[in-house]
Amino acid sequence: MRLRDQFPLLTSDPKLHYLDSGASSQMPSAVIEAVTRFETTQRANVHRGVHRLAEAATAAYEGGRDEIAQFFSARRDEIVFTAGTTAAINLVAHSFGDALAPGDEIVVSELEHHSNIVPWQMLRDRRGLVLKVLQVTDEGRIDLAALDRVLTKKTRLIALAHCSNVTGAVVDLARVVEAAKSVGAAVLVDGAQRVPHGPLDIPALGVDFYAFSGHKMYAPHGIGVLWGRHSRLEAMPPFMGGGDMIRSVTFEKTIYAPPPTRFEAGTPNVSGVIGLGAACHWMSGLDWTRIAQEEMRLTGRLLDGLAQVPDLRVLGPLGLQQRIGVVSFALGQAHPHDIAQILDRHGVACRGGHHCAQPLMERFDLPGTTRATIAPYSEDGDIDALLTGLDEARRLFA
Amino acid sequence: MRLRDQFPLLTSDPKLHYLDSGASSQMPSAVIEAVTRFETTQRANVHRGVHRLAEAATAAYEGGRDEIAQFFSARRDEIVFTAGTTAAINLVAHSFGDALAPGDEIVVSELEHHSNIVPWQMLRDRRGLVLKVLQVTDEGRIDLAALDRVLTKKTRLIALAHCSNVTGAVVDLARVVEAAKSVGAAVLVDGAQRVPHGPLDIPALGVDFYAFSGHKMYAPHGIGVLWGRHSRLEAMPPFMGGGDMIRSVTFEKTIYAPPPTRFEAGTPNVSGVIGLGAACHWMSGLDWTRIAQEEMRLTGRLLDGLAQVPDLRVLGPLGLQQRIGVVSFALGQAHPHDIAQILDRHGVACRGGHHCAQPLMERFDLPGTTRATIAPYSEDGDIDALLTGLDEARRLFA
Amino acid sequence: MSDALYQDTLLKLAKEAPRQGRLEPNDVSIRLDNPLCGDRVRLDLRMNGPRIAELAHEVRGCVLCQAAAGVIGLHAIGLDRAGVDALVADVDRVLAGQEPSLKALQSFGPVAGHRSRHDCVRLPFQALTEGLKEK
Amino acid sequence: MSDALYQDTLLKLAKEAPRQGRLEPNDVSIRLDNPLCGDRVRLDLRMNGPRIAELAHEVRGCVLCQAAAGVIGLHAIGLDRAGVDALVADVDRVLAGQEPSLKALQSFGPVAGHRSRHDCVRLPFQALTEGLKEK
Ligand SMILES: Cc1ncc(COP(=O)(O)O)c(C=O)c1O
Ligand SMILES: Cc1ncc(COP(=O)(O)O)c(C=O)c1O
Repeated sequence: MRLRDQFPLLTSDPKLHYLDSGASSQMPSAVIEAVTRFETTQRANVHRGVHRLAEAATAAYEGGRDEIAQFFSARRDEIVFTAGTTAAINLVAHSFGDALAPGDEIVVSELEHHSNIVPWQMLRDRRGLVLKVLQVTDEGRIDLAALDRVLTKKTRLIALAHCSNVTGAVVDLARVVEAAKSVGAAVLVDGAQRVPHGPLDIPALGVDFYAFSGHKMYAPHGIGVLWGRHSRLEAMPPFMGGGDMIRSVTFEKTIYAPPPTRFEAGTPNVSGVIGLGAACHWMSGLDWTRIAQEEMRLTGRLLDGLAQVPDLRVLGPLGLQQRIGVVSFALGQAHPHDIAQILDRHGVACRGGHHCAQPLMERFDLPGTTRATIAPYSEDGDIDALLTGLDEARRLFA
Repeated sequence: MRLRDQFPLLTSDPKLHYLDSGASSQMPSAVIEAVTRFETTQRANVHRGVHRLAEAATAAYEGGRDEIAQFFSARRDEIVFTAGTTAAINLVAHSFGDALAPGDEIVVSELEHHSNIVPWQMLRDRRGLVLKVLQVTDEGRIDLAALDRVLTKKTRLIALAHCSNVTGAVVDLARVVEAAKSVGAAVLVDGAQRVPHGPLDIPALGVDFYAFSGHKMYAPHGIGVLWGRHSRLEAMPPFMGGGDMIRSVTFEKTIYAPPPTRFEAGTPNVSGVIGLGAACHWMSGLDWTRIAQEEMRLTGRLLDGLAQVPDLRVLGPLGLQQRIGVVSFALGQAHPHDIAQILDRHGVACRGGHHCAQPLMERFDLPGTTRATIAPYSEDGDIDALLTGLDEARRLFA
Repeated sequence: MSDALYQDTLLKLAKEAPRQGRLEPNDVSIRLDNPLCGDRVRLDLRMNGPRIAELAHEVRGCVLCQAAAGVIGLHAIGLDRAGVDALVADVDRVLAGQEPSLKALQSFGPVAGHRSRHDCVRLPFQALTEGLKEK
Repeated sequence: MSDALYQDTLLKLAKEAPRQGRLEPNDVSIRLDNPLCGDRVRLDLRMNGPRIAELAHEVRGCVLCQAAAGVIGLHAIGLDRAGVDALVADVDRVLAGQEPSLKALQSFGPVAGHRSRHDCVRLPFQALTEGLKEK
């Protein structure tokens, strides 16, 4: 069976070539059904309730946490639910960041998504910190050779994307962790683009924080995870205040609950967690060795095809080593919006623009790129349609 | 047709008496279908995309914002999406609160939900503010007579629940707004318990901020709204940083977008907004004059029934004026958990506990209460089952 | 299963729980809250070396919590840390739906099926564990 | 409808947009970004009292944005604030799927069906409005 057949949106539109999974992935029926099942048979608020529905909702919700923890080889009390990657990084910027002292340093890279830049800028301005930037090589990778120069005794945190959402480059985390250790800095990884591409042992990475979103890994929008090493989380004050995150409240003093509850103020996104749990469950039933091979084969086919297009420049590694199937390119002076619009005529859904990575666009002196993302449900026909569409775009604009 | 028939969970279990809508309401099929339709025919990330799916998703998402704005008679750029009431209040505590000066005063009440207490405590501790507390009358209402005494020239914000989630009392907002105006303070209203009970002209209330959650008003979990008067929102810096909330990003300087976008960092909860829009659309098709009458009739039936139970004490107004159908009670020394458990045997879903209102529990010297909430789908049989269940509970525990 | 939750033996254990009240003077006094429901346990211990010599408990909680305190009132005197750990393991066993070794715990069997109530039962035992740690 | 988007007249208007470049000296110089896509417009104005005497535009954006700047290059000279408002209203009209009064705007008709592209067309006109306000 084609994997594609498990995705109602894709099967209902056989002519659609969805290459925009880097923005949001499609959702398999297993996940859609888990969410609908909750709303139609278990819906209630979680925790605190003793009636049958509240018990069922709580079991489904905490079962979701278990699925997610297991999928990432993590402890369940290291899984903090947030509204997404952005909210997860902001949580760290407050709960970890507000304890930093003026002059302390945070290191990011030039290829980060705005979500992994703006929270640190805001923290810098709040706390008088220094924000240092690792540059990007011509190949579209973070220049780790500069780590030695950039890190100092004052470095408190290194915050990097596991995989670039523009160039597809995968960073060498082992090297980052080693360098961080040498100066006693913590490491936060923005895993938004990594998690859709298969299981991962997060604790084994040696990092301190790992953030990702459900909507890019076959789950609903509005749910994300901050994984945090338990010793880190335990030492951090809460970010938001409200119900569920407390032990006791009086007007004089409020005692906070232990992690992860401490960081989960308010009624959680119950259906979102159940959906993300179902997505992890669905993913763990797939053959990722085969899928990874297939994703790389298709990425190769795409890169080969693009190499044939005159006046086309790929932003990112041209080889298949240490990359995912996120492929960005510029076509002459043609604007990515116009390219994406022409591709749409061919049923090809690509993203055109700055991909929330304006500093990287500045680095390459481009207004934006057109981006295609290879997902487990991608097929040869998707690549071919893209290349055909590009041909027309080139004739119109280049 | 019974309204109940529109709720798949309720129709699939005719013996269920769901009186826990104050925690989370049930969801009509119109909303479930809107969410499923999105996931199966329109799913994509919103904004920034020009392909057909991205256009459809953006139209559905922004159409949701329109529905919500219209339902609450608000401007669409005054609707800020958050993860829920708790997140909305925390947003104000940061974006509005962090501009306050040491010694400035914030006024809350003794009956507030922890969500409307803890963020202000955290702000107090961050900024050196003073947190003042309006007491609660024996009837379970905020004692507005004390406003004159409590407000000073230094009062910057009054933050109160529109309707108590424990006593069901509705606060006189006109009086609060008038008092606030006299000292130049802003007013934030926690509307979580008000919004499920019918349409509301929020701007006409004269308040500055109004917060609520989708999951209590027939919509998904994980989505909420902060309504903010535009002039207020415009003057506030962002809360979280990330994608979508910016105009441009460089490492030196980031320029923020205008409201509401400024406060909506990251990929939004697209299906949540679409669900909440569908819930507003569904609500606006109902006859709320009739429903309000029916809710009050059932509340009266419940209060009358409870008055017959020996050793039972209702926490909240005994009349039907200025109250919603949220009814809390204590039964002798019986613990609310045990009562809720017995009620569950009768198919009655009630909440037992402190309802995230520990200060109010202290005020009434109770560990918790048992709470029943009347919703548009409530019926006589639900009340009768509750009273029958209480009879058994009394025999067992009282 | 629900109907079995409030068996007479359990109700009786809750109501007539031995050693209710406060113990003065004491070597350890510990208060524990369940943040989700507001249940509260106060446990006073008088020690004889590593062992519990006397105790008293005050529970503001449900019947399950009271009955659990009752088990402690009946069986915790004379226990040291290892003994308390064994008792807690027995509680875990009954909440997992297995047969406990302590007879007094048998009436908690039906709670196994009600996960939201497990913490009600656990709270007094958690207080006991923490109390012995504090000493 | 999609196929009509890039009509020859529009492509030509974009490519041969009159008054590309910078204008020095100028009375007003304004830069506007579209935060969602990174499009950028620079508009230089030289004024004659309340009216635009000369202008130049620099666009880093898509064909629609370039063509919109072309319309400004063709038709904005001599306009005062009221004239610019009327031009913007005409743009609103064509994006709402109605017939514009200005012939040069006709080729934007098919954009009406592509809401994500409306801002591409609007950006240069927004710069024009802001420019006249700044003066
Ligand atoms: C009065 C009141 N305020 C605030 C909240 C918090 O809402 P949420 O948990 O959806 O953030 C609730 C419900 O839990 C409530 O009843
Ligand atoms: C690398 C990367 N980081 C962060 C984000 C932000 O994720 P979200 O918008 O789900 O918060 C994205 C996607 O938009 C991304 O690709």
